[in-house]
Amino acid sequence: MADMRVKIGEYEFVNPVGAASGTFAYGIEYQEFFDISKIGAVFTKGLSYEPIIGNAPPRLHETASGLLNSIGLQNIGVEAFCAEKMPLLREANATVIANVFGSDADGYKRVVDRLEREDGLAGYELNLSCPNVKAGGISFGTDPKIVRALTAQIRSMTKRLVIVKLTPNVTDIIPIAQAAKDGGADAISAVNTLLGMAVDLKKRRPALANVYGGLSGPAIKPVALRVIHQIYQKIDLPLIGIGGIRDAKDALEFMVAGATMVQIGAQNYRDPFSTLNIARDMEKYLDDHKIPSVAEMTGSLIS
Amino acid sequence: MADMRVKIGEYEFVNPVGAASGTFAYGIEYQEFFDISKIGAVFTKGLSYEPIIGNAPPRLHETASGLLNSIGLQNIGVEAFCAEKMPLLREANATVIANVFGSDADGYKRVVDRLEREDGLAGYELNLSCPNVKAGGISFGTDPKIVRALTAQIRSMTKRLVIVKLTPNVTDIIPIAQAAKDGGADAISAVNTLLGMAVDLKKRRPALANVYGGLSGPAIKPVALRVIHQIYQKIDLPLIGIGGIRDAKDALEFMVAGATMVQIGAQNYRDPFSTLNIARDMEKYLDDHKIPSVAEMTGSLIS
Amino acid sequence: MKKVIAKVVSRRLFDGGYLRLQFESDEIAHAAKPGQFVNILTNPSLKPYLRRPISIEDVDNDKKTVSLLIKVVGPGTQSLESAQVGDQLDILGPLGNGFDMDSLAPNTLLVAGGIGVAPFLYLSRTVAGGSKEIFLHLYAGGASKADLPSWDDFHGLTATRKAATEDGSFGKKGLVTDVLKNDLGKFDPKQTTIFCCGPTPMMKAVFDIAIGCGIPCFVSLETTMGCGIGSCLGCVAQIKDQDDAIDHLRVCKDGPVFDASRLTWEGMR
Amino acid sequence: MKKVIAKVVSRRLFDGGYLRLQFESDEIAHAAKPGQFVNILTNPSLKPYLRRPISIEDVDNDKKTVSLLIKVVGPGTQSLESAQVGDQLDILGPLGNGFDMDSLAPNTLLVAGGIGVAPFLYLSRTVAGGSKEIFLHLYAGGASKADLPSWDDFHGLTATRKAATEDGSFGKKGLVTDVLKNDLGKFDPKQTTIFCCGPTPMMKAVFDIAIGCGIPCFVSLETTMGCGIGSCLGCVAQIKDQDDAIDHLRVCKDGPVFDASRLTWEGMR
Ligand SMILES: Cc1cc2nc3c(=O)[nH]c(=O)nc-3n(C[C@H](O)[C@H](O)[C@H](O)COP(=O)(O)OP(=O)(O)OC[C@H]3O[C@@H](n4cnc5c(N)ncnc54)[C@H](O)[C@@H]3O)c2cc1C
Ligand SMILES: Cc1cc2nc3c(=O)[nH]c(=O)nc-3n(C[C@H](O)[C@H](O)[C@H](O)COP(=O)(O)OP(=O)(O)OC[C@H]3O[C@@H](n4cnc5c(N)ncnc54)[C@H](O)[C@@H]3O)c2cc1C
Ligand SMILES: Cc1cc2nc3c(=O)[nH]c(=O)nc-3n(C[C@H](O)[C@H](O)[C@H](O)COP(=O)(O)O)c2cc1C
Ligand SMILES: Cc1cc2nc3c(=O)[nH]c(=O)nc-3n(C[C@H](O)[C@H](O)[C@H](O)COP(=O)(O)O)c2cc1C
Ligand code: FES
Ligand code: FES
Repeated sequence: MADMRVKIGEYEFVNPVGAASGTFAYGIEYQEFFDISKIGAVFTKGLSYEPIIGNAPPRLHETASGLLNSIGLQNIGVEAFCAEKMPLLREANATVIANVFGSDADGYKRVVDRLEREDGLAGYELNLSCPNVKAGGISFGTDPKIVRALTAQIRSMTKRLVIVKLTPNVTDIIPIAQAAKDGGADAISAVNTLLGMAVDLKKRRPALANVYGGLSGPAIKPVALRVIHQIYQKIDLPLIGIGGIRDAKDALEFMVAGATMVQIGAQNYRDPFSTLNIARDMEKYLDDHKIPSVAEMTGSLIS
Repeated sequence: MADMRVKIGEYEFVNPVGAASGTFAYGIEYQEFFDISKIGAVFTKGLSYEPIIGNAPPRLHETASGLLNSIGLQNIGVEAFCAEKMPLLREANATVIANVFGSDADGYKRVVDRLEREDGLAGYELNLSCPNVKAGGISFGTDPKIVRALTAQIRSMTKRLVIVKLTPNVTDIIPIAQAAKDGGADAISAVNTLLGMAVDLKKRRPALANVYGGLSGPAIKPVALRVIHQIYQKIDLPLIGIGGIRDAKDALEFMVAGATMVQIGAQNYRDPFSTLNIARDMEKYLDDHKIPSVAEMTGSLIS
Repeated sequence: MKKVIAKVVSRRLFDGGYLRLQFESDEIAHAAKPGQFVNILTNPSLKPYLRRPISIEDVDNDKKTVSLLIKVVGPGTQSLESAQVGDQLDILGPLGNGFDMDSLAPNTLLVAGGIGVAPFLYLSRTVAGGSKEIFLHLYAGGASKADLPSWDDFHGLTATRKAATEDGSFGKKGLVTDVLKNDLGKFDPKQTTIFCCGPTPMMKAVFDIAIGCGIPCFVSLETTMGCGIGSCLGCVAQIKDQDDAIDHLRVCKDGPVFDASRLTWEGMR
Repeated sequence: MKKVIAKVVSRRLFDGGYLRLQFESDEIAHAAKPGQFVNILTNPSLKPYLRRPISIEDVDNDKKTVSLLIKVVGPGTQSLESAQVGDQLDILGPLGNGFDMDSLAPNTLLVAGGIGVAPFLYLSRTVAGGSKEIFLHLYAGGASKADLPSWDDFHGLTATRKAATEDGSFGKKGLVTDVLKNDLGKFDPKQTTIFCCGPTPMMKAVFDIAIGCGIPCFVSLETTMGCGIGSCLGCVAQIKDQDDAIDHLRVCKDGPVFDASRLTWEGMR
């Protein structure tokens, strides 16, 4: 049976399949479906220092092979997370990476600061797709200088994994990825959602109350694969591929293009077991093809 | 029966439905299916001064609700277009807009220069998604300065319509759209394809010989609608919406979001009659809803 | 809540584009409470992309099968329409809190618009089979007679039943809200509760009538769902607390039934 | 070339995942030439997104119906498999140039790999019914007997017929290219032409054998198609001219049959 373990920095994951932030709640909610310690990692719903109530409804709209959402970062806040979710996550023995964000650099810092006092976290994933209030609402992840400074700041606060999650809504991903590396990130995860919109023709209204939303699902897979491949060609850092992954084949394609791990996003809505099943099916693929270790897949594209 | 005419600058189109560049050959090839003077406009396959043989195959790959292509701008060159296609297009009485590109600013200029000596063209659509060889292959449409200069240059050469076609692969579309306006464009068309990639897992190879390709089709519609809406909010210029339009409903959604016209792209491959049928179905929609003129739909979104 | 692969055991089409599907799942049947729902992967391919939430219409006496009453409106419900007896469906359920049975008053009015009548069948059967002395009064509205496909199934389960159709083809001609308004004088507000399920404008109208009379009103909401299990935060309804602070609660997990007085109705379509 | 909405008039499944569909279209049937193909919108929804090209296998004597022989491999062909008699298919055709009938030599060898045999049936029927004196020799290969579903249909149409299967279940055990190689000595190169249709590696091998003997070789190529009608430039094959300059020709419009000596085979999978 193939060795499914992968490493990022010093951390060893049981397999390369994680659950993407915002698609797996705080992780523990899925324990009633399966043993969540059996997947590579749980990336929690984005955590801010204070609770956030998010955007008004409607927040979801289905598109061709995709899903638009404008949740607006609703979350219970880091304090409630530590009080209500972390004890259960520790008990479940889950590999947990906290997805964190703030409306300014200080916001990120305060969340991580609080989480550093909590046992049982493998690391942090910095969501850089959210609006930087001090920079007029443009997202953090579009400016290399900000990405580097923010990453370095968090890096200096923790020995845990620091993963920088990038937005695909940029002209050139390379300077941003380089900035994450320069700031001391252990890995880059990509992609977050594509900025999109839908119109309700009957009502002549935007389908989402927030007008714009993030596009995820199979529709975006080609864009996500391209981003992973671009970064892999230029930046020497472990990558976590995200975007439209539905099955083991999709996940392996991301690994072939350069990813060390993957995250399953909206597919969790279609099937709450998908992370577990995809890890299992990947192992079967490797066994069928007599590939001894999943780590061999990373960057194995012949071009 | 609803008035289907729309105007861009001084030019009146019979209806707002055009055929997108690269998805309708040079236009005349579709005359055997239907009378091509009955659609709003034919946007020709991208024309360069010299013929181009394009990328090696494979050039196409299907994705979830989308299509990746890497044709590599293969075309017969402006001279052959004038000699072989223009006489037939004139005879067919088609409204023709030549989609033009070059590997540098001079390349664009030479194509337009040649076409200015040709009767029967309504205007030019500048494809700014192609690589700017002098700027290291980054596409023209990512730099506002270049967009403005290039637009102004073409503007100074012609009284015909100058339409600037934008790439969605940018961090912020507004400065680019503003540059097109400042350069004197009559309209902006958006979007061109999203940069994407696919992996053939079995062969461990990129599915396209060129590795990266352009994503089109229903998958990208939410991104395209968002781009049109963003520009419409900020820039006072007629817009032509493109991206994933399959039917009259899709087309009307683009108009509601701010487009004056639309273009049908990959859907032409599924149905060579789609431009004609979509125009007909839009008219029916307007009649059913007692809307006297299609132009009223533009920007009618309630937000 | 479970994920089951359940076999379709019966299928019946009604006029007007309605469909009743019965599937086998003792796990869901045993756990089901009135007002809960299931979330169905209607099509393993991508059209539609998401699961579709459907109320539990009824559970058989042996608690082996669950039935659903479905109005065919789009790709998801069309996929369900094409399901045949013997086919397997991928179903999550039972989901949500359902109706709060502690809120049942001696007079409980069930006000339904169109397909909104679905969950009231199991509710009525449960109450009818229960020990508390509760009089149920069904008010069911629809555009036409065909929009009341389950009318006959309520026979014997409610104390009274009234129907209203917009075209007058069945029951009173007009809106069910008008019938309700006319009747409300008969009920002592202190002994009465309204449970309502239907289109948003109708539920709002019922709520307005209810507060006018000081009658508690619970509504079962319908929003677009991502996961159906409380994870995505996509399905929220906006509520306000006592001091008018706004929050967003998940229709799938915290609902689908809400005390209507808590709702702002913002974005409910 | 026409776009037609054509009715399926017969449907037959074969072992090994093959399917023959016959549809009614006198327009396509009248215009069809051997080696041409049709492009079918297999599914009006988006799975798959594009049409699927399928060779014209045969045209009936009255030129009213066209038959297709299909190997079910993915979503498009699966959709075709589920088409029933009476269903309507959206079809573009006939497309492409087909086989150049002027290249038929007194001995014309038809070398087929797997489903590549499909277009040779109509070619054989046309030649058999024609006036020129031409001897056809069919060499058909497949993994197993089931991969030669149309073998019997060639009865009486060709001068000779030889089969090869990899598992030896029918004809010679081994590759059809080996059978061909053994036979080539019998034919005068000046009086011989090869038409070949099958997987790329097999067509390359046949071409190598053919140039070895100085026999002209025409191959029918298979590439992913966007439009099927010459518009998208997505389906190209790379060719070189006399002075080795490279160009890209459309398989759908300029092909699908090419003189194999013009090809670079670049990117043919
Ligand atoms: C908790 C809950 C319980 C539900 N219970 C039931 C039930 O028991 N039976 C049932 O039939 N439905 C029920 N629904 C509604 C059902 O989920 C939707 O009708 C279904 O998701 C539509 O999916 P679709 O793909 O067929 O159509 P979509 O493509 O999603 O919708 C097609 C079109 O129909 C419109 N539409 C959507 N829903 C309705 C509707 N209810 N009536 C009229 N038009 C509509 C949409 O706006 C759209 O234009 C319930 C919904 C929720 C949230
Ligand atoms: C000019 C032309 C004529 C053709 N004529 C015929 C014909 O007469 N009959 C016929 O059955 N097919 C024919 N084909 C091939 C046919 O078009 C493809 O098999 C079809 O497009 C596959 O579509 P799909 O959606 O079913 O599978 P896809 O999803 O497109 O492919 C499914 C999987 O099968 C593989 N695959 C694709 N094609 C083949 C193949 N031919 N054999 C084995 N594996 C394959 C793919 O790589 C992929 O992994 C022809 C193709 C061309 C270009
Ligand atoms: C409803 C929803 C909520 C999300 N919330 C977050 C979030 O809080 N933080 C974050 O970094 N990404 C969030 N994402 C993005 C996903 O983690 C993922 O990057 C994206 O959905 C693309 O993957 P997919 O196509 O597999 O869904 C969210 C996505 C969805 C659909
Ligand atoms: C095969 C193909 C070739 C294209 N060639 C060109 C081109 O030459 N010039 C251009 O400006 N756009 C070209 N496009 C982009 C389309 O005009 C259009 O902007 C894009 O496909 C999005 O629209 P759609 O989703 O409706 O296809 C091409 C698209 C495809 C699919
Ligand atoms: S549908 Fe996902 S939280 Fe309710
Ligand atoms: S398939 Fe479009 S040109 Fe051949």
